[in-house]
Amino acid sequence: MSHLQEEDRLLIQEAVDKFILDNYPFEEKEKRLAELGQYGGHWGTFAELGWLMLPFAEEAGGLGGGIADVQVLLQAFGRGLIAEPFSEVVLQAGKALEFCAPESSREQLLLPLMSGEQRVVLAHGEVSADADFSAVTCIAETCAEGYRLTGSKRVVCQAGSADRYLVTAKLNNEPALFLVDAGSDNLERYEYLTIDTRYASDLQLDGVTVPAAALVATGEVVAEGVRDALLYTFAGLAAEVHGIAKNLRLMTAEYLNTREQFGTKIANFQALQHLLADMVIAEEEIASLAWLMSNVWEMEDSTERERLIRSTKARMCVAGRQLAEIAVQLHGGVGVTDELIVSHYLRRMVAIDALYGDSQQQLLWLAQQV
Amino acid sequence: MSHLQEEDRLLIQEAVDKFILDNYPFEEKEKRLAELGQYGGHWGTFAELGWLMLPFAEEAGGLGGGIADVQVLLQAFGRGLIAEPFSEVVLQAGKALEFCAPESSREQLLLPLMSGEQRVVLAHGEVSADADFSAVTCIAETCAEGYRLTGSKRVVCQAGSADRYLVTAKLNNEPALFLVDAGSDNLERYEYLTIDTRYASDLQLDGVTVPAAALVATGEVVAEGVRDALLYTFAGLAAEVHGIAKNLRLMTAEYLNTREQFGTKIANFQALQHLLADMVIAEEEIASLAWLMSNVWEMEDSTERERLIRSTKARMCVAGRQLAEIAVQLHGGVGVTDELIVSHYLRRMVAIDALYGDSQQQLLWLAQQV
Amino acid sequence: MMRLSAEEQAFQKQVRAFIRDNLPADIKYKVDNNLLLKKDDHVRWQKILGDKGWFAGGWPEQYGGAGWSETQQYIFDQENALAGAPFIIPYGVNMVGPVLYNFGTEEQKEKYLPGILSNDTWWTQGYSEPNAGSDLASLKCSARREGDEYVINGTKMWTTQAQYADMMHILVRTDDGGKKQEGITFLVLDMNTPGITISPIITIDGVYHTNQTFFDEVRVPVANRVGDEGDGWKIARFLLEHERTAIADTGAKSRGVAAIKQRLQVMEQERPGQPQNLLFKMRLAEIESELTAVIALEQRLIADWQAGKPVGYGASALKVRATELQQSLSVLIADLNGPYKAAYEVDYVDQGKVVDDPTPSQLASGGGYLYLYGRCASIYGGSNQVQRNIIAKMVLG
Amino acid sequence: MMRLSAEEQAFQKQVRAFIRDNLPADIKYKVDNNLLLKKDDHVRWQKILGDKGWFAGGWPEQYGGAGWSETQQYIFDQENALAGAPFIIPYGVNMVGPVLYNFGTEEQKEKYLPGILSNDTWWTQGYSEPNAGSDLASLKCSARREGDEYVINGTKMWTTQAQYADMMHILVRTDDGGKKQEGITFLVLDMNTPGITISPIITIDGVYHTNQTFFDEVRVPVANRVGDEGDGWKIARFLLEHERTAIADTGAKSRGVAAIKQRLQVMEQERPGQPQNLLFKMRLAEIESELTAVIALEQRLIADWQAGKPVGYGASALKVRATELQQSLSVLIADLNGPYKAAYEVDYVDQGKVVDDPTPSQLASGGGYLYLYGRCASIYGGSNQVQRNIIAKMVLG
Repeated sequence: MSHLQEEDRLLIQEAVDKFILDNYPFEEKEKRLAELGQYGGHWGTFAELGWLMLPFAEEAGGLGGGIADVQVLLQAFGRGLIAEPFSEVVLQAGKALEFCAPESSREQLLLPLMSGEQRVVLAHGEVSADADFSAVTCIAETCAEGYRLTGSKRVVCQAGSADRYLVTAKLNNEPALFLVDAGSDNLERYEYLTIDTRYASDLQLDGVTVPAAALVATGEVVAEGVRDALLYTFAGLAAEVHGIAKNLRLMTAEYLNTREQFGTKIANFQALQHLLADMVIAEEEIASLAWLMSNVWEMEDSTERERLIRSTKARMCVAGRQLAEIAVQLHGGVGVTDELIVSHYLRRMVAIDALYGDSQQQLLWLAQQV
Repeated sequence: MSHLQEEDRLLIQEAVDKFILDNYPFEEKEKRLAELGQYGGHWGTFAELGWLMLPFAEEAGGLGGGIADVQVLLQAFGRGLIAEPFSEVVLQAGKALEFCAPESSREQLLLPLMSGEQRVVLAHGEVSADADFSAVTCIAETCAEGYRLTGSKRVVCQAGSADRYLVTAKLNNEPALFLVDAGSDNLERYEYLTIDTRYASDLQLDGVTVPAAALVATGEVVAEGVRDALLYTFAGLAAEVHGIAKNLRLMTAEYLNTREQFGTKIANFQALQHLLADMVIAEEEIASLAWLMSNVWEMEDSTERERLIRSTKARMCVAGRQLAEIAVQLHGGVGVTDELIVSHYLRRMVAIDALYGDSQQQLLWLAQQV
Repeated sequence: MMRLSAEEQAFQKQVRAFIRDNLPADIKYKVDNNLLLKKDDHVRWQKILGDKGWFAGGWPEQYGGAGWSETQQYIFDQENALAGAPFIIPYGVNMVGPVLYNFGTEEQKEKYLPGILSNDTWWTQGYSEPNAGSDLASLKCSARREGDEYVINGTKMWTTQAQYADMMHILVRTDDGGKKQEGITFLVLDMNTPGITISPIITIDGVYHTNQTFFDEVRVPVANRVGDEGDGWKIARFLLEHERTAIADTGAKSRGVAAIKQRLQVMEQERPGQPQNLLFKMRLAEIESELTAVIALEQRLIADWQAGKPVGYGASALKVRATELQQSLSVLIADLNGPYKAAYEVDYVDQGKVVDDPTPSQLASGGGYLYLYGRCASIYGGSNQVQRNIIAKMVLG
Repeated sequence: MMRLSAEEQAFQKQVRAFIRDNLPADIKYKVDNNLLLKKDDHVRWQKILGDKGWFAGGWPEQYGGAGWSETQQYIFDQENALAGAPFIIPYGVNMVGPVLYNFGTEEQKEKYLPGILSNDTWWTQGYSEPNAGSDLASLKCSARREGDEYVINGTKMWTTQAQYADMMHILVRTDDGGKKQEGITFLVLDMNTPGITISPIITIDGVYHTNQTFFDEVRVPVANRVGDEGDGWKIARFLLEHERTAIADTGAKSRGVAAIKQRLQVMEQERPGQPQNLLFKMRLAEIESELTAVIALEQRLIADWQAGKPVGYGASALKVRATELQQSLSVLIADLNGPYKAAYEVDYVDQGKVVDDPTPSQLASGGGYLYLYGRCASIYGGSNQVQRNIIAKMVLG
């Protein structure tokens, strides 16, 4: 649901469309990477345009936007394959901070993130990763300086861009959340490429000491807050998947209407028409799921909300991958080249699927509710 | 593998083709049911033609045919939707007798079955049903007259046609096999239609007493023999599925070449051509599985044999059902009528899938071997 | 997600309570057990709704309806299906009714609408023909004008419930020249008119739902023509659009999912930890995630249509996914029966008497019925192949 | 089921033992970890096989082969793949080799066959063009006759390994009139000839396998023509038929299944009873049952072909199912990596150095590579849509 004035939403839409047009032509990917680095380098612009404040409550210094408003950005980010760590910093980490931090410190903690001064990413997943807290084995102990953290955090997307990590751990067997400086002693980071040509890292915390003030919160509120931040992220990502799906369908329809084989436009082959129709059907499903997600946060029943969001994560990734695979197939040889954006959309879909529980894992969660 | 002379196999092929042509035009199904009853009424012919002796060892009075020879019949039975309880009596029960009975009594037990004098069906499945013995809870106890049997046997296909049931039970916690007269006291039979418009029964044995001679065998040989009889049946049924698949594909291709819509033969629509191609691909898989099964019994490694047969049961039913569902879809409205054989082939496929473990259950067995 | 106003939420509660309190138990038994409903079941329930003023809720008030919005109609359909009440038979109330009050003369409205509303007149449809399945416009059944009568000759396929019907609405060919869409006319006719022969069609499920109906010099007054001669195609398109909201029937699917959940809970209690239980739960979860998308699509389309947006290819997408889902749901329901998946007691399905202690084979038979009858879903109402043609044409231009 | 004679069984054992004892560990590491193989890996292995006399086993003995039957070739291919040895690069030994000894002159045989056999000459192919993907016959790359030379102008797509190649076999258009199949000619050419430009194509996996090759007034002696002018289409068809046994590459799939089993056993030991373990085992079981059918189909076709039956639509069916299976296998392998499914260390995949203790992200990267590169499988060699066209045409007449 949008919490903004219609005109403010339109302004965001215009701004993000212009941003992509000006900064993100796909053809200049290599040049952009060379000049601006792997995290896109537009974070300052994101801050200036207010995007980093968008989903936070006005009381916390944010703009008070709803998921529908965030989706305006994410749909465009999907279309443009924007590599800036928006969903990692603003949604995963930012919403986790907002949901977990006590009211007294919330604004103070969010301020550097919203201003663009500091980038924070959520370091929550371990050998297995889910929105819930079940897989967390990272341990926090009290010590003279404050706390000492030990454990591994895996596949922390875009960790290389972060100034601080928002680390989940168990403190006296209770869920706890810490802000840890990226440059801390005894913290090792191993960085690698991800399938969407972005970066993730594995973090090894071998007794990282942090001051007492680094503890954001502790107790059940942390488990719920982190879960909700990730569910919130999934709800937003439905729009990113929609942006990808829509563009793939448009591009594929255009390709069929252009490319000729066997003496005719390949759009004239009914078997290909029906594959295109399958793409359209998947796109309609994804568009509808994004619409469903746009006001899912207003639901009162949090169990039903989680069920809907996890259903959506599962279905949008299955449908989105099928759609992207058909798009590759219908583009034939050029579809499997690095040169065309089509293959990159598919690769991004795989990364979204892998994020905090792929389709099978989401379905397993649903199955275990029966 | 065929164990017969090539000319003998050809004679069987000719005989069964002629039998179906003479006796089983699909259009006369209702009339046939009215005149000959639900079990087809051609058992005498089956006996005369030697079909009931085909798969049994010559030492046991049989013709010594292999699965490849039985498949000649079953392929035709699939095509003709033959309702006579051949696979129930000759394969399930007959092979179980052959595999389980001690050599001394084997021929004597098989003789009335092979001559057509007595029909025996295997009563093995209970609330759940698998080729193995894990689900058997039926109990046999010794008593003055011999043994007393208590338990339920479910979905005993074509039980209504049987003179005797070959009942699996636990005797002193050991697998045991009994021949029980259909008319025994304390034995209740509830008969119902099956999805392939044949019949099955649930048997309730409330202390059925049988003479000591009714015990065919006891011990591990029973568990293995019953399992092997059912695996043997599955291997044979691959040919029935192939007969169905092939006829459905031929009929569907012909229909596409005949039926006109939107001013042209519907065979000209590429989307329908590709669905037909999917049928052909499934048919090729099924034909190959039947070919694989034709000499699977010659394998020495019985674990690998079971793995191949269960893989085949799973795959041929998945592919066969998909093929039959496409055939129905491509026939459109007439495909979903009772009048056309197409819908009956699909219904038979469902019944074959359900027999002693559907695809999911076979795959689960495979999964549990990992 | 569709957001209901306070009034709509109140309406939803009211519908839910009314159905819970008024749905006859024997009818609910049939629906819950996936058995065939007969005319009497439908008429009884539709009359109960009629007495409440909810039978033709979507009709304008001036014709005896309740003037429901599309959202209200959707709420009603959902609650009706979720509660295990019969699907509303559309031939009268949802098809010919709106045709009559939109295109009919005052006389026609006065003559036919009351019988539809009261459920005392039972209707069937006559559109498809043996050689015009998905290609409706090529229909051949002809009506020759003689004075103030049309004389009908030809045949109609899939005249569902014609064996029970008092009236039929029918598309006939009144002109053979020109574009084939242009020579089609819409008539209503009394099923007692001489020259009509009804020939039963037994479907794949072994049950008698539908017919082929033959017309041999059947004389129908010109006064029974709705719209002008040649307006038939226009009216047929109106009908298809009007039927769009009912395409997906997601309420019934949600009921199916809930029933499977209950069943799996029982299975888990009876045989805890069985691996099969997990496999079935996973299949249900997959269906649940697909149903979430189908319901979202349905609600988004209704919101769009209510806002006056045109019916695009969304309706075709919804039809394809909803019928695919119906089919996979029916396969799961059947598979839950284990070896009894093979059982199919067609008499029990057909007669559907309440049985206090049904046998396992009877309990399983509803699954077989759902599976078999469900094969029709991807064929009728424009096959899923035709829907894909429509989508591709719209997208490719 | 294919039944092996005693000799064939002995051969199988011999092949198995030889590969086990002679396959270099660093090459096996790459294959086992689903990493990219480089030219050097292939040449090293192919030379080892060559020294044993098994590199061109299917060639007639008179040309340096071992005169293997189709069954022997099949046994070799299976064992080679099962053992984790590199796939034999076909452009020389399986493609141009048989073309040369079937259609070439004595001079051509003498000149080219030894280099193929010794692996000292590395070949690439030039068939596809930017606007002739599945429609090979519409190729435009032209060869104009000037004296005793052809002058080639145009471009070829998907000239895989052209960057390493010494020679190319190529289809060119020598005649623009008449049926488009009739103006095609088969040439071999030296990649060092002036006028050739190789332009790398990075594929969906981010790796450099293939190229677009441009020809600008490239002069090739007429002596390099194989067959007559216009024989190109006939030779291309021969090539496709000759390649038929390698289509399915089921040995590699069986190796994949075995590797997943091992992995699942480890997972079960590490985290026993996890529901995810059962779900993965079920997906593997499904693939195993599909693979059983694909192998049966493959063996049945080989038996048919060896018995002299014509290549029917079975080869197309095999291609479709084998590539679909390859794709679902790659999805499963990737999914086993859990959150690391997102990891894709392309340098590790590309450089494939033996790492003693690979990181989880490195271990996962092979899965991503299989998945991404596997998307090509349903496109090249006649897309799966083209295969369905072929099947339908044969069946419908």
